[in-house]
Amino acid sequence: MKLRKFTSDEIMITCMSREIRNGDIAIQGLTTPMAIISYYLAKATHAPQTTIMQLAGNILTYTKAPPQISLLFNEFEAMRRSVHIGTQTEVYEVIFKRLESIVEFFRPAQIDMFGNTNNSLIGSDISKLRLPGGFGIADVAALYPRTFYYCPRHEKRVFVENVDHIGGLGLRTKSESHQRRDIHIISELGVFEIEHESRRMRLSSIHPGIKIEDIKENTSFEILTPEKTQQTSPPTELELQLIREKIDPLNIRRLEYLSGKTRENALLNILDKELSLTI
Amino acid sequence: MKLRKFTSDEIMITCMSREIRNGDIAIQGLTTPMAIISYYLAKATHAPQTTIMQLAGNILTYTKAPPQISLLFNEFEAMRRSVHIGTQTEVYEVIFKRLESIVEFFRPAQIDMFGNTNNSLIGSDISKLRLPGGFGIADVAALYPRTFYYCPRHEKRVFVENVDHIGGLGLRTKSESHQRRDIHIISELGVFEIEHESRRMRLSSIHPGIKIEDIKENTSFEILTPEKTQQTSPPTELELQLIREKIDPLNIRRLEYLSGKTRENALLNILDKELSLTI
Amino acid sequence: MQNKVVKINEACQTIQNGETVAIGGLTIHRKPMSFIHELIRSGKKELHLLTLGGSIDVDLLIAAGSIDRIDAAYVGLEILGFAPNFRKAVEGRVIEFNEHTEYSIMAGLEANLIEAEFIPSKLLIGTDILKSLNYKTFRSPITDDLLVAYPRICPDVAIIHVQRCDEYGNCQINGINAIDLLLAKSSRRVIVTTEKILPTEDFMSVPSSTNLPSTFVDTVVESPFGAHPTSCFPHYTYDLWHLLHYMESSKKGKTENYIKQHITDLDSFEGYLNLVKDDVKRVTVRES
Amino acid sequence: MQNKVVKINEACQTIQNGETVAIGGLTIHRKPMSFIHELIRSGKKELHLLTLGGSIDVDLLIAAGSIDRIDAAYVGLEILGFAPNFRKAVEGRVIEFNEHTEYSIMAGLEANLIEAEFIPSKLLIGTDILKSLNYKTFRSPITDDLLVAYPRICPDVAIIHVQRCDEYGNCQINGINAIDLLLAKSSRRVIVTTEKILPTEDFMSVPSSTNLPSTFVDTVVESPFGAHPTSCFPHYTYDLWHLLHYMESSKKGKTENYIKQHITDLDSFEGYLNLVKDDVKRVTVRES
Repeated sequence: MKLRKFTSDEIMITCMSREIRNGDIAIQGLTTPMAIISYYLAKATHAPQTTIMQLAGNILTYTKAPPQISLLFNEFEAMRRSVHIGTQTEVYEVIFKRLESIVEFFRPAQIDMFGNTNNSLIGSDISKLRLPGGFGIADVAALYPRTFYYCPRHEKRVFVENVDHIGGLGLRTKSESHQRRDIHIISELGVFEIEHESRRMRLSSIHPGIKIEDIKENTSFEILTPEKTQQTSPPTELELQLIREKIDPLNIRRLEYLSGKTRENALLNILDKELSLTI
Repeated sequence: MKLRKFTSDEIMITCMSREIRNGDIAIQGLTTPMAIISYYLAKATHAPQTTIMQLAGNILTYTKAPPQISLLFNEFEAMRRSVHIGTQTEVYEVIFKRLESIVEFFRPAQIDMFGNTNNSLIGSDISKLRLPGGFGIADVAALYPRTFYYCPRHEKRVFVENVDHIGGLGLRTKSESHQRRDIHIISELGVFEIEHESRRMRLSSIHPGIKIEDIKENTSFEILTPEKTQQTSPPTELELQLIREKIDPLNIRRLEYLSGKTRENALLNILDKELSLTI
Repeated sequence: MQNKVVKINEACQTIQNGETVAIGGLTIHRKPMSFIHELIRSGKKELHLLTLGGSIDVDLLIAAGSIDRIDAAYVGLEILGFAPNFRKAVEGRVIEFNEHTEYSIMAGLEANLIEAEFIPSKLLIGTDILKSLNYKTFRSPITDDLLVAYPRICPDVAIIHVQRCDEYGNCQINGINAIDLLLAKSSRRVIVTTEKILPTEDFMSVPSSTNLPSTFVDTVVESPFGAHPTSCFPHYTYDLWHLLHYMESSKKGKTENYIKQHITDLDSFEGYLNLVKDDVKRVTVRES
Repeated sequence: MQNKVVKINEACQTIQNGETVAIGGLTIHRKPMSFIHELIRSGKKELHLLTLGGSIDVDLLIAAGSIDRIDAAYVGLEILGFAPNFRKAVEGRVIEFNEHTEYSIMAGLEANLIEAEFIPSKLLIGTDILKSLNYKTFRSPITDDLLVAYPRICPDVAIIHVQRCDEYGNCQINGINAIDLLLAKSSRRVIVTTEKILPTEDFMSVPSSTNLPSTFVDTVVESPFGAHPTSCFPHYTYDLWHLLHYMESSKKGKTENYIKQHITDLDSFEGYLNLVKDDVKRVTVRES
């Protein structure tokens, strides 16, 4: 495996960014640094007319140069660039009215071969692990013509054959209304979609340096693969520079990959840096 | 008939004002100068804690001394004292939540013996006279525990046996939910209510200087009268002074009594006075 | 965010004959009069009009023959009295008028906002207004009570006049709001006419004043004094003199003359403003 | 308008055991923490909690044994991870948790606002979340489509922390609003805790900033830093250090100690602020 010049989070963010079309309305949910980085990246490159709604979509922001993201002053930074302060009901009003233009990246705890997702409960009926909950994923996943999930950890326990509890609806049913929806999944290994005919997950492109075997080993079900596997275009120099130097120099995005004590230390590290700089 | 020291509009406004309880929320609809004068009067006398929502209820105002009302700068005056700018939907949200506290004076084009009102159509099926419409009267008349109508012109064509088109619901039906409602009518001749048992209009008090015959002659149906007729307490010196000198020195309230050319002239007269004073 | 600024005639061209047009403002407050003039000037036909409370806006469109149907809770000139052409056309059955209440309009529009198929409510049961609207009643699946199914109302386009906005359509509506936010959210397209277009940066000091965000707006047209002879707080109040003059000439059956002189004989709303410049001056509030 | 200012313990006394209490804010933003402390200090029991997104607010009330049931779309500490006591109590079936989505909460609350008996919608059909909520489905009287009847949600009391308000309860909520206006409008009673009480005159220069008017508010409590360790823009940001410390001790089963030390052993929230004054100082933004 040759040396990669970019990290997994960087190519994921690049892929996410490229899904955004100029003029889209991008909504930031709870705790999704990679999503907001991808919005800023898109706005600074191919999609300058992107509208960004931050902090669970409540705050409509305006910015020319891509801003730096923050962990500690998330809300303060959004408010500094706010053009309008909405409410959670208004976020839904925008969504219902502008379904065709909305981009929103969700992070599922489980996703299955049909594109169903779960952020509620893990495990069998007897002993279930309680997750924080999906917030709004289940509401809108079935409404959007384009639904996006991102999975920094491509693992068997994330890519499951059948989710334990259905939140976001995949294409399991044959109903026509679901057929028209596109479901895209961006993971640390590749980009996937739910094929309309088979309603099964299919590889769209594999990230540079990743092998089909890596995907197979880390997925609980068979992912359909095209005859000729396409490779994900790597981040450009400009994209990498924007991510690393302008948008996320504190490397907040890495938190999406970490857990336990490592994560806590990384978090405290970022917090201390931010504190020394800002207050 | 002895000389009255007050005019019909003044005793009506006084009666309206006295229906307001301290702490009530008073809503001003479209084109109802007498209603807003009565709110200011109540706030300046027995009900200082009255909350006033002006201009179709959109603008929540705050004031200590009673302000002077305007014809030309209605919205400007309300905005000068605004604490909050709402929307029409929010006005309904307040109403639905605070039904027990709401006071709103409606002016019906027709009211019948059961308290039904009409601001839509006058006349038989073949040739109907189209009125501007009731706006929100029909929505809330049946919801309020206390519904108020005011009729500056107590005439047979206003006090009709049956309204030609039902907007605001009276107590015509026997349904219990309607029985619990109080409907009060204040006219230039007296104060009336719809009796709960008979569901018929009954005289509550007659204005000083008015005879029962005046009411009979100007009403198309029989109004129930108590054995001993009560007289309306006349406006106090303070009330008269507040109305005449503080709240409505331009006599905008008289417009509610006038029609045709007389009305147009009175209107232009007030407008010219306001223009010379304010812009 | 995209620059959405176009000229008024370009914005007007997007409206097709027969479409349902929602008009913002309330009675004689903040009506998009320059756009009403443009609709008449461009000869639009068979429009369905929806407005909470109409006045000269509705009355002119009726007189010009632009409207087939009106849905409104009130059409009149407030303290000034009846809307003359509205009254004549409805009494003469020249146009269809669906008399609504505030609730029946708001419920129908709000259904869009919460992705409700309709709004089930007890309001208005027993009134003749509800009978005329001919809405379905049904039994509640929860309580078995009789309910009205207020159907969704979904205008093709909303026209709203605002005090200020930026080129993206972030708007600050001031004074009486009526149901303009609701109209913007529930209509398929939204055209905003504005007294002034300002830089976005000006909106960032008081973001709480941006009550209609760009996310709901499709088109922006700059149109100073665009609400005359209705009001636009804090710039000018309603021109009751002009409105009285309009009503007088209409009562004499001379609305045609008014329309010719003030609208169709002129190239643009600027021409109208020039024609009535003394009227405009009278109601303009100096620095506000 | 009436003066609605009382002390926090007086406000808390109005809440009865068993009532449904709606909590404003969102996750670690603007939670009414001083009131949460007071609920625990005064030993409230069997409360039903409703919140769009909960974090330490919910977690503490569970650990203190104040709650029987929670309705929420999310309970967690955002970037910090799981809410430890929530997770344990739900997994151990000590409390009932109704998992909602944003929509199911908002639809239930909005039904009150438009006097709808319920909200009929297709959303969530096919999901296990809807199955667990056990809401009725029925056929649309208009289209015959299958719809869910989202029932009204009507909390007994809402607790909302705001940046500033006057003595009448005219509030200016700043930063992320979440569903606080909706909670205030749909709850029977509304208690507002506020960083500052200001004269009404201060609200009249920018009336558009008053987003929660006094007409929806019943009780006002002054409570500076009342949201700590959650954020209150622009005064202080969330105290992630304090929250991490709380989570650590909770994971070790020591929430009881935390509650004793920070709440029940103290007379008031002022005592807590004094105890954690270095924490508070760290997240306080100098003049903003």
